[in-house]
Amino acid sequence: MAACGSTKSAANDSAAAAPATLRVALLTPGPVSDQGWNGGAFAGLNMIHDSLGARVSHVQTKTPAEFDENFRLYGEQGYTLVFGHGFEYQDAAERIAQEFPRTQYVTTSGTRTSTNLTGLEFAFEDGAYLAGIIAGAATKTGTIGAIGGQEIPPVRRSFYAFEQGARSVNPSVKMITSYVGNWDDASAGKEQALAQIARKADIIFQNADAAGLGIFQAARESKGVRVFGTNGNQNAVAPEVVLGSVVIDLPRAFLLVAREIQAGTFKPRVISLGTASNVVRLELNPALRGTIPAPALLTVDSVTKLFVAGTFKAPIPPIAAIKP
Amino acid sequence: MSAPAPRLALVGIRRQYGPVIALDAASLTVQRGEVHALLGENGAGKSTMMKIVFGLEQPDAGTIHIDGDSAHIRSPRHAMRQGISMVQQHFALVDALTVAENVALGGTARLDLDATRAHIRELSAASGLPIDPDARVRDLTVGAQQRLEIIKALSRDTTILILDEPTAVLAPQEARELLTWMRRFATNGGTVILVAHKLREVLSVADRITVLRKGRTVFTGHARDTTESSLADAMLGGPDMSSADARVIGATRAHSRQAGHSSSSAKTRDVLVLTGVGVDDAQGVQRLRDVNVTVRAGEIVGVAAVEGAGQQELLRVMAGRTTPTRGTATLPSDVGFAPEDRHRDAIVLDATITENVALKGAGRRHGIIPWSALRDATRTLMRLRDVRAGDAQAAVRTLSGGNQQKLVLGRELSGSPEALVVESPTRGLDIRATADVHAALRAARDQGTAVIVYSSDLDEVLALADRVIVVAEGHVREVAADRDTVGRAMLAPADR
Amino acid sequence: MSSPALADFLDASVRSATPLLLAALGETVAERSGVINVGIEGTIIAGCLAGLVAATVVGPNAALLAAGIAGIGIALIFVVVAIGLAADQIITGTAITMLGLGLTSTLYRVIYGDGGAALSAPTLSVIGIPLLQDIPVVGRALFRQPLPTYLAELMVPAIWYWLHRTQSGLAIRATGENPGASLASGISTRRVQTTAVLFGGMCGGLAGGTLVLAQVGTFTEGMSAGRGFVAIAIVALGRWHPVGVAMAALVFGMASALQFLFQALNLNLPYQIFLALPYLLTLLALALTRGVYRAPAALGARKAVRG
Amino acid sequence: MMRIARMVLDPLLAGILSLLMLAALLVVSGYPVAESLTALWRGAFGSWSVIASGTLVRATPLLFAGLAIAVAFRAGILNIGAEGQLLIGAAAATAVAMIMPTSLGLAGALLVLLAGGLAGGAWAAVAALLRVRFGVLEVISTIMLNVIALNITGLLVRGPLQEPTRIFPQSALIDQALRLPRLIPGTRLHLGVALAVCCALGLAWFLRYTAPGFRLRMTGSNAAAAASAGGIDVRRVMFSAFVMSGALAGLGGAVEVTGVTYALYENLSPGYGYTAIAVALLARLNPASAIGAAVVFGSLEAGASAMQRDAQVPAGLVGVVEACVILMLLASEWIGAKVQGMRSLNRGGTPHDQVLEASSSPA
Repeated sequence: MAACGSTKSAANDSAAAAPATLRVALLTPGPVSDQGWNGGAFAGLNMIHDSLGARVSHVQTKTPAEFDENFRLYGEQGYTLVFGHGFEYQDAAERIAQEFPRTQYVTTSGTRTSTNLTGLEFAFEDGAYLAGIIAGAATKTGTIGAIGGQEIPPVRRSFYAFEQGARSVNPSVKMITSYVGNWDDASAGKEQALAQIARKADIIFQNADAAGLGIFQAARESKGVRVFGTNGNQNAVAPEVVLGSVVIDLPRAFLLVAREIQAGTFKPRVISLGTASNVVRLELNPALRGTIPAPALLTVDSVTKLFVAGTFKAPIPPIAAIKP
Repeated sequence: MSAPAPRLALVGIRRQYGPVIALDAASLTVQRGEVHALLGENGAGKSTMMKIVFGLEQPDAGTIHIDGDSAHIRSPRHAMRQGISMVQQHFALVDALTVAENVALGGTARLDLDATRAHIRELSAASGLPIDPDARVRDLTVGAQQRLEIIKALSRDTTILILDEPTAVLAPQEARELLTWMRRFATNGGTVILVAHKLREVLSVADRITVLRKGRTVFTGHARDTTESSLADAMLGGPDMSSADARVIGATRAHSRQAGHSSSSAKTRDVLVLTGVGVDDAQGVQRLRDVNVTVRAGEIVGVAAVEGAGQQELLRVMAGRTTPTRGTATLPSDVGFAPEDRHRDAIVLDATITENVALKGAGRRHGIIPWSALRDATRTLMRLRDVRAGDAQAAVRTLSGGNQQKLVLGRELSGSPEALVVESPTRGLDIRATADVHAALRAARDQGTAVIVYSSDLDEVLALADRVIVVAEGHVREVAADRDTVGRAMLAPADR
Repeated sequence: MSSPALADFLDASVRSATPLLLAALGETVAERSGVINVGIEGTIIAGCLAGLVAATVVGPNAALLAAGIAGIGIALIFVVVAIGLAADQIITGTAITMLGLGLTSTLYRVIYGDGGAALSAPTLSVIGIPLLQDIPVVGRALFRQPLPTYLAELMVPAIWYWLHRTQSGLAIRATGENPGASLASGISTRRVQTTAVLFGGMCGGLAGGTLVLAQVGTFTEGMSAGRGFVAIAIVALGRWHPVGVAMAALVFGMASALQFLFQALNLNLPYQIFLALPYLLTLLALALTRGVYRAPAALGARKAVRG
Repeated sequence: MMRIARMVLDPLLAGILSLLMLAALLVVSGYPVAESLTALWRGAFGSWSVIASGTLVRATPLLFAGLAIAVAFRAGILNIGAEGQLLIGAAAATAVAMIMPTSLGLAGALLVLLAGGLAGGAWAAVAALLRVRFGVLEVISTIMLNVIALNITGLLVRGPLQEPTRIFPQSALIDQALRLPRLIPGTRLHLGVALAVCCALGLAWFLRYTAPGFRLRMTGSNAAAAASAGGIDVRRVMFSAFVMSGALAGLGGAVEVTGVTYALYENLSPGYGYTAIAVALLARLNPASAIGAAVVFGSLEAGASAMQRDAQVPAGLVGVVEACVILMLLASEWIGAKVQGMRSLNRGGTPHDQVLEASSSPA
């Protein structure tokens, strides 16, 4: 399946839209060593390199002023595909895409599109909803927690879905939500978790990137507390406490886009990837699977089927429905 | 002096700063149990030599012997270990710490403040230098600070004590006490090296005297064999000394009153009038009480006071730099002011001469500064006041102390102000510069300016003043311009 | 607030305060010697990484030591430039912060690859002091903590004693007030300031080590998260006195804990207010206690007399 | 002569030392040296496009903040709060832009900039007041005000200034009419760059030739003498200089949002206010030279991005490079001073006195 990509001699007859060598760039808002959001994207970039023989480049941006600059320079250098990894890249991508029509700009968590701008949306809330079902069933205290890095839309959506999932099986469940204030301060992440645990939360859903490591640590040090990982498969980070991870298979998603581009079949649009495409999934930790009530596992299976069939969507917070 | 090796001997000392030779084959021999005075003009190398003895500087060539043994003094700490201490003109005290902590500072033993306190009381009693071990240094008077410096030195078993111009900041009474103490210290086997300017004082206390000129030792001898004029000859290099200089050196004789009388009789307009003036400091303490003073055009009023008596406040009120808390001060619109601490209060060392001249009135200036005109004016001023420097654009830092002071006076006198307030005008200046400054002040007086002069050197006040007022404990009164009367008045508040 | 909740709150306050206190005590000593090191952020993050690397090799206790040594290493660069070359302390400190953050993130990736270290570091266990830890409300906060907390608590009287009752402490205070006078009193001001800054660096390193070894069990890029700047505020709020600094660190720790608690109580107050509050408090305290406190007179002096 | 030579030689020395340091670091961490350094150069000066869109745009906020630092330091104020003043300026500019009628055109844009400057000045006035009224050291107060400003920005982009969908932690985009026009179409070079240069030259002229500028310099060089000999109200001068410094930083923030990002973001500044300290230092607090210094650091930032893009050198190393440049700059300043110290004695005056003074005056 990957064989076709490995040959660089992509001297395919297809039109000018498919250049000789695929050049792919990635902008991340944080360090790629976070084992989460940024790390996943970087893995995706590397997979594009390995599978498609693309020339790749990555840059970590600190400030919005750098968004424009890097989008522009990649455009000038004739890159085929540029990923801006996060909703915050949308404004800049929209501006710069107009100036470099030969480059395809993709923003993850983005919702806007044009002739060369693509939004890559993840139905992360599907996975969060499934995790919620398990949390609602498995909580012994009736209180669950969610901890985010900063209060940004994808995080808020995932928390909302997690809560709704828990409610669907346990209507009386109570949820506590906290934000660390940044994505790096693992110590503060741990304290947020401990504060929630003191308020009886026994299952915590974390979406705080690197700071989330502190949340795992808090669970390891507290009796009977379980955690959900996010973005990447974090089950191995703390196998004794992580019930499962809501995975966005970023490598898979990135590769999907890159393949289409290489094949010349790509059409800019808003790409929504979720359970159906197996990009978003709940990966349970086999070691702790036995601790999850069996009915919850059955429910997860059946809801997953509904997601795949497209007959059900995880709820998202009402506020996000207001579009500009 | 053949039998014992000298306590301290410097032989063939050379110290060069870049191309400038500060000391050139200079020597100094100090015996145990003597007060040895070190004299010389500004820049003669006295300070450099003392810094070498105290380990603050290293000689480029030459040897130092202590008790006949060759010594290499690497640092102040090392010097102290050899029994050498130095009391510098700018006290090396930490004013946020207590007396006891200052004494303990730099010690090697375990810190035991109780023992230090006891030791201070002991030393204080033995030396007759009273001090409170628990007082904070910032609350001490200048005299007490100096006593502390000496106690500090004594606490380190100092046997060679270097005193750099120790009486400059003291009241006559305090100065006398210090000289007496010095004598006793030497009699008990200690050694004092006294760096000084006042020849009379030197002659009254020193056993032997060494004179430096241009980095060389030009004279060493017993005090009893010398006179003020022979010392002055040695310092200045002999007969090229002008009569004006000589007059200044023998300060008591240099009154030059005739000019003052003639002008004060001619012009009697009141220029500066203080009525019922009082000044409180930030803590609400009354520094000046009910001061009534009138200064007329064309006279020099001398101000005499011991440190901290309120003269600083008085001078600043007269100069229009401080607004009185009570009473009224009627001042002319333009009062020149040459404060004592030039580097702090009068000039900006890193700015050019032109900029320093432009500083006068900078607070009221508007719009664009006419630099080229100011540059020309500055050149004129430099010529007129004999300010020697490379150019009007040279940084003031590159000027000698005397030229800096001439520049300050020149600037303050530019535009012929009706009044000029001057504080310790010649502190730190050599004889030539002192004479120039005195001449400038007299010339200003003769042109009708009301001049107010304060100096910590009472002789200087008496030499310049047409009238003398004394500040004591915030009270101000006029007294006869006579050394004894003034000296007495400085120590006693007005007995109205 | 119920007493278990209060106990939790105090416990969280002390935990949050520990790295802050360690860093601030070190900075106190440095500032008392007249040196303001705004680069402690760099020493903290260096301590974090060194703690992680060492923990997997020599265990958490020895790793704490390694963290302190790493802090000294970073502080040494500050010493060479700001004291040795008499460069501006603020600028040097700014560069040290950049250096520490950049160097650790680079080295982290060189050592652990793009995947990172996960939660691989063994952590310091909590040590309970028998009986005392059972005191209601405050027992756990004060007497059931990991080693660094006790270390920080013991440092408070130790540093007080050092500064006020020993010869070298006197030299530090005198140098911070008047380096010229100290020099003339036979003190090597360079040596005094070097010692003070290196001690400060060690404390910063220990603070970083605490974050990794007593709290998180791993390293994340930029995990010091501005604690170095908090420490500078704490020193000012604590008026350059170890006991005051301890109180001030607790105030900052409480502000953090309050923020954690309020979020956990689902009170929808913006957390930014809590993050900014202690700083506002410090500014107010500094403004209102004018004259009561004083910074070391020669703090940050660029061209102090050297010897 | 010597002074001018040093202004060129010091940075050159620093540059060479830092490059060597960087090369060593690259070798140690296993990155290709030649490729990385080539990328650094190309990213900064490789083409007109990177100069205009990268280096100069990066240099602009650094220049504004650098001028802010320079003017404060010249007045003897250690304002290290440019970071916070810049953020507050950006926030205020954004707020005004949201309510400004777009029909005003360029005048409206200028009013937006004015708002940024005023707000930055007002933020600095807090520290100035604390210093002049309450004697709080500005080094400490400005560090705290920076943190407070950052949190205020965080609050604003989630509260009153949040974009209309109330989803993203950022403001709405500033209307096209209020944005700073581009100087060269097709590049990011905007009017703010020219404005920054004008500010630098204007400030240099102000300090050199005007009465208030002279008062500011004299106050900074010797406040006691300025007060006593010049009759200058030094508190007022310091207060004004502090506010002016804040206004320049605030203007920088306003230019950044109206010229580059077009919206307020929490992480608008990656530490411009701190890097600006190095800019001011490199320029020896001289506003005109700050233009060059800002370009140096702007090129470094732009070049560092290119090192990431083209040689895959991680972002962390970029911080190390900047730190090295600053440290080497300090070191070369010292070396330069040593060399000059030997030479200056050759010139007029009585250097002897000078040496004695230098060694006897405390602090």
